Amino acid sequence: MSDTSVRLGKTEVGAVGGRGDGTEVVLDVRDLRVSYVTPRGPIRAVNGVSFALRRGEAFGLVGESGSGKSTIALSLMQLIKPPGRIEGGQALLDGTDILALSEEEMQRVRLAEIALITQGAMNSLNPVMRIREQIIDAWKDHGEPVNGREAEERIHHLLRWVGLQPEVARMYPHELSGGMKQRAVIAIAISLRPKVIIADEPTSALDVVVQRQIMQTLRRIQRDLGAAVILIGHDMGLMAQFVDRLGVMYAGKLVEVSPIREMFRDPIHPYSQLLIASLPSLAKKGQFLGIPGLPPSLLDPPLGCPFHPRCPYAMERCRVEVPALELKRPNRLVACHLYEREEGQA
Amino acid sequence: MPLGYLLRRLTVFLLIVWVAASVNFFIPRLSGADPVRERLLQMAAVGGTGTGTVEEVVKSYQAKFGLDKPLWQQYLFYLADMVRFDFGVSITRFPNSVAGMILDALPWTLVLVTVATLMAFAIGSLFGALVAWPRAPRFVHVLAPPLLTLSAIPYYLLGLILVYFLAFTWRIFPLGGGYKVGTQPSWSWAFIQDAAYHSILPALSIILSGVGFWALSMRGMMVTTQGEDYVTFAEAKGLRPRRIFLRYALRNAILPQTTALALALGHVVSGAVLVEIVFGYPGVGNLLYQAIRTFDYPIIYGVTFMVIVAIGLATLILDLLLPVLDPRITYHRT
Amino acid sequence: MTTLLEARGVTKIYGAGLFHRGQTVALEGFSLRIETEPPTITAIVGESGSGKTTLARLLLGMTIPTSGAILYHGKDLRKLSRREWREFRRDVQAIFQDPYEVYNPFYRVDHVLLTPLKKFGLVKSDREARERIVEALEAVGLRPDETLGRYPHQLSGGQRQRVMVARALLVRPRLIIADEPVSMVDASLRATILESLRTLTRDFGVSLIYITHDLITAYQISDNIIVLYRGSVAEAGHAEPVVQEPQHPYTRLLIGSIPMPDPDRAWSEEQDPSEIGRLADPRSGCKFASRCPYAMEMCLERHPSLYQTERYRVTACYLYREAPVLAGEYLDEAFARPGVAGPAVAASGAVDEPTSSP
Amino acid sequence: MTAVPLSLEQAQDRIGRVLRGLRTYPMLSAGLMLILLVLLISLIGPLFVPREGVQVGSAPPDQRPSREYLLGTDTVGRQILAIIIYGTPLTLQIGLIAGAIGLGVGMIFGFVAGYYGGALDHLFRGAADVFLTVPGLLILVVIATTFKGAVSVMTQALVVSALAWMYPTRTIRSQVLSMRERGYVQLAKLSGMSGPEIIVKELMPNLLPYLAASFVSAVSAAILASIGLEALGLGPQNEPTLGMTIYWSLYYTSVLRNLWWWWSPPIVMIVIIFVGLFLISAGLDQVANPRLRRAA
Repeated sequence: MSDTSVRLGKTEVGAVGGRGDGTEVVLDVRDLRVSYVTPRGPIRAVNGVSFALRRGEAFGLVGESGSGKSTIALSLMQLIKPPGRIEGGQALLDGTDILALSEEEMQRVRLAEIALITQGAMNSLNPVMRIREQIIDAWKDHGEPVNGREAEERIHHLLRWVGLQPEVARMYPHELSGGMKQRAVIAIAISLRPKVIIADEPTSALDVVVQRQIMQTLRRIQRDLGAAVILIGHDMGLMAQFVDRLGVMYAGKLVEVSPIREMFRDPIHPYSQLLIASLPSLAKKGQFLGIPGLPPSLLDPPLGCPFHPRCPYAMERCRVEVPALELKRPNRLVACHLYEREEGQA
Repeated sequence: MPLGYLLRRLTVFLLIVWVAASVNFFIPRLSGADPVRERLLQMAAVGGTGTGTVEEVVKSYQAKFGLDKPLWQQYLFYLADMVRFDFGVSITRFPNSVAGMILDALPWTLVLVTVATLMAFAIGSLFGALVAWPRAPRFVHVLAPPLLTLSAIPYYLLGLILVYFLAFTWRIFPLGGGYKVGTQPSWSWAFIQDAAYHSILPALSIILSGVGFWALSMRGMMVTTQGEDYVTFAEAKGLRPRRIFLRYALRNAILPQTTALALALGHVVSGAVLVEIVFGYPGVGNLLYQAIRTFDYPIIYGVTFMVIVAIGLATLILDLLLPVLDPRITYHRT
Repeated sequence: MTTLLEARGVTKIYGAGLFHRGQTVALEGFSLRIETEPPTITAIVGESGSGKTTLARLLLGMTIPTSGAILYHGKDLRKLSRREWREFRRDVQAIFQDPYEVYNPFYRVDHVLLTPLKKFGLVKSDREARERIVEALEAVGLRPDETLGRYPHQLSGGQRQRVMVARALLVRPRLIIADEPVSMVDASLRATILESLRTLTRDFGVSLIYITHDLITAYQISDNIIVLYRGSVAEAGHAEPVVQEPQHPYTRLLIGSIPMPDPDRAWSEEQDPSEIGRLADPRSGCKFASRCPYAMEMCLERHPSLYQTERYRVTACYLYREAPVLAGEYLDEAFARPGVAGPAVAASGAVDEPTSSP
Repeated sequence: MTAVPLSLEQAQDRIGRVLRGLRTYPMLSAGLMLILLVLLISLIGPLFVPREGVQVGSAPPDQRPSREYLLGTDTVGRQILAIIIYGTPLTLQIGLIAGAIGLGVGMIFGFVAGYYGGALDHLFRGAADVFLTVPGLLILVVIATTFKGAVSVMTQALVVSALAWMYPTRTIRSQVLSMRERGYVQLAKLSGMSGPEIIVKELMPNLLPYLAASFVSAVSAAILASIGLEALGLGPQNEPTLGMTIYWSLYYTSVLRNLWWWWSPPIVMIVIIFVGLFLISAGLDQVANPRLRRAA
């Protein structure tokens, strides 16, 4: 059943597993649209994004600043604030559309079913509360027991799980190092064993050494839990190390979704190609290759394919027609007119 | 509590006391002549109180300040007197001691100002926090403009309006005074009740015009706090809105407000002094007013000194309480 | 060949005043010379708290060393006359991390370009200034008509940072200190900025000190690399050996932690035991000892000297105590000079097309 | 000839921009409107109401408002309308002078303390903090009672200005402190600019809305202080300022005698002035700090 694809308008969504083992879909995002109202008109930050997440899978969303990746994280939590607004789309978490839930229903779903590790996690902890209280707070509003030995043991177990000493429970955030704070945040996020964890640039403020440790901890926990993770970021290296499948975003749209190895070995979309070619590495020393031109303004996006002004292969058709995200090769979704649609592959 | 922090705060307090005392010493001397002496000579010339008394007063002040000594010696004597709360005797109500008169008046002012300020602070901060909270009930937004407008009216003018309507026209509250005319201050229940009844209007004028001020600065703090990552993460944790509001947003936004409270006390007291005059309230404000009308300088200087010391003390207490509210304050850093 | 700028045994300690207790040693015993000829690119690599930004501020004369001295043409910065100070200001320029904050939002972009020209008396007329500016913008691949007269928020981060490179070019300094110049710029635009920095060195003879946390770009751009750890030099020398065969355990850990953009080159699973519940470092001795898998008794006692393990490399680690101690005081004695040392730094030609009209 | 229509167009453009600005900041424009109203009354009023009305005995005492005495008269036979028309500008004048002195001193102290730091910072900030803590009114009372005698509007302004500098010092200092480490200040140093040059050319332009807001707050605080002093009887005895009017009405117990036309007009005027100044300063805050705009 690896290629059960769903057709939704112009967009084709495939439950295309990176591992191809046919595990079930836990989160199915369909045609998500989010915009921000500004005095100069609406900014379509997320413009028809669809992807499916398998149980236990690590899925990456990569893009430059302003490509809409953080907006996706917030909308899946229903935490978009005015002037932002979810214009449309569905997010089926085990079959339930969480975008359609009422505020009270969604409040119970957060953390218990879907957890968010926010961007800038260095400041995600309340400075005037001990770590223990911050863990317990979350439990209280989800009807979990918070008193007695059992709760204490649970807290200790949780902290040890993320690699922290139990003593940390009694400490305030300012007494912890950056890496320890980040571990505490992870501990809270996983405390109710969610099915989906969204990690939005979880290591952006940390040094590389600590970053590696945090990401390895996150991966270990993900495997223990069997949860799916959406990793959002701009660092292709981090994606290469962490995710099974990668979605490349450009100007509020997904332009390519591929298993991670294929993405790096043979990127299909011209933007993915240029992005990967521009990465400096320790293997080769030489010239710096950039992507010419500038990202488009989301207030006044170009007609047709949003990448066409910077695309070396742009054709007439690219200027007028928006390419749909379609299956172009086995397991690979690409939004580009250069490639023929893959029909009836097994 | 670490000694260093305590010492630093105490130094600041002593500095405030020193400034208060020095203002009283130096400003009169800037005018070239000693106003106390002038006033005494003036009174002697008029001879209203009886020459004998005036001479006694003059003598007592000469002995006290050593007016023939060099300035720095006078200053030191003066500082020593101030520290012992020895402000001399009243000129117009000789031989009443200034310290005694202030001591009679001070409790009235202290209770009124403390209670009214804390209420204004609490109500105003909560209200301001709600104004900035997107889920706040509708009435908050309806009430906001009039309350903010009230904050632009000085306390005592608001008091004047309250007196006119609530006391003069509708006769709900007494017109003024701290207690019923004819009764003697005592600790009886009936007297306390009466005093409380008399204090409602003055307190109300302080609260009504104070609420807007606190609401405004709290709103600013809340707007900032709501943008913090920990509030977003609290929402992502699936907390109930009420918990996020109280424990995450409000709890953090109130910390800078406490510092502001310490700074605002001076203004509150200035306003309260004038409120007392409008209401004929038997506190230090009224004492000061009477002293100004009769140019009774020892009282003016004594009141100024005492009030500044009281405020310095209140600020000190607030500063010492702050670490309890904010665990991040470590005393090693400045 | 004379020495342009020199750090001589520089130590910077923060919080060493009255009322302060927690002192931080930001930089310790750092010595380096930058010569006028030939132009070189030196990378200073370190994580947060390594002292790299302190070093930048020291070299720019924006903060005073606690001990040691920064010398300009052999003269202590603190003793420069007014005229010499102006020359120093002109000769040593900087490019900062945040390409937005360096612009005063009140002024158009032109302001940052005109001010140094006027202040340093580099032009005689407005027309000459304009010509120079146009020339400089074109040199970094910007179109003057799309840049001048705009407010900073109307340009992209990449454009803003390139205007900064153009500004540095206008002043014609001898040395540019670039503190994380690309860390706040989108990945697709980083390459162009690094390329234009390299152009400055190659075509205009400006030396560059590239300060960064990113070993990959440091390797790409520089002749020599200095790896800092908590204010001390861990390893330094020619970029090739330092990055390809790191010696100091910290450099190894650092390189092993870089997320390589290659799914087939996975992170090592080795754990850094220090991160969890680590408390304090030894008071004396090697600062890395508490995290080092090879720590020995001697590491806790005295801080290791810089051992010259190869012609073009020094390592501050007792594992290499067999090697001779670096003869002089200055790190650059172990530096490879472009064109002199073995594998010359590839001076690639191609600059990609930087701008295009939307 | 082409110059004329061009400049007209430019003028229209400028007016248009101002109007748009006013619509974006309703608080600011409402405040400006109120203050404009007060100014109009003080400017146009004298054309219709002769100054004699403020003199004692120019009219029969304690008259209710009538056709002849539009706002009535007080116990010593002064006309309230004339008092308001001639007294309001005096009060404004005191506020403007004291506010300007306060802001001027505050700017010098604040910029120097914030930009140069060190001992100067400790001195200025310490002084500002200590004087902010003490109740200013009492110190002003000490000053005013010491220099009693014929107080003029100018002396009154100078007395009040003695304590008008602390708040501007404090706020400007903290603003400068946060700007001092900004990239563009560093860059200005690298571009060969000197300290004073950086303060004037790089820091001040960005603080203009803040400075304007500080000025308005300083004026407002000075008016508040001067009215407070005057209500205690420590003001220009022979001038009909708003505060002195309040003092006389209290002195002659106008509330208890139900002479409402005496005490209410100065209060209304004072409230309009304070609300106006408050709105302007809050509006300027919004200009300076866009984050507050959304929550308004």
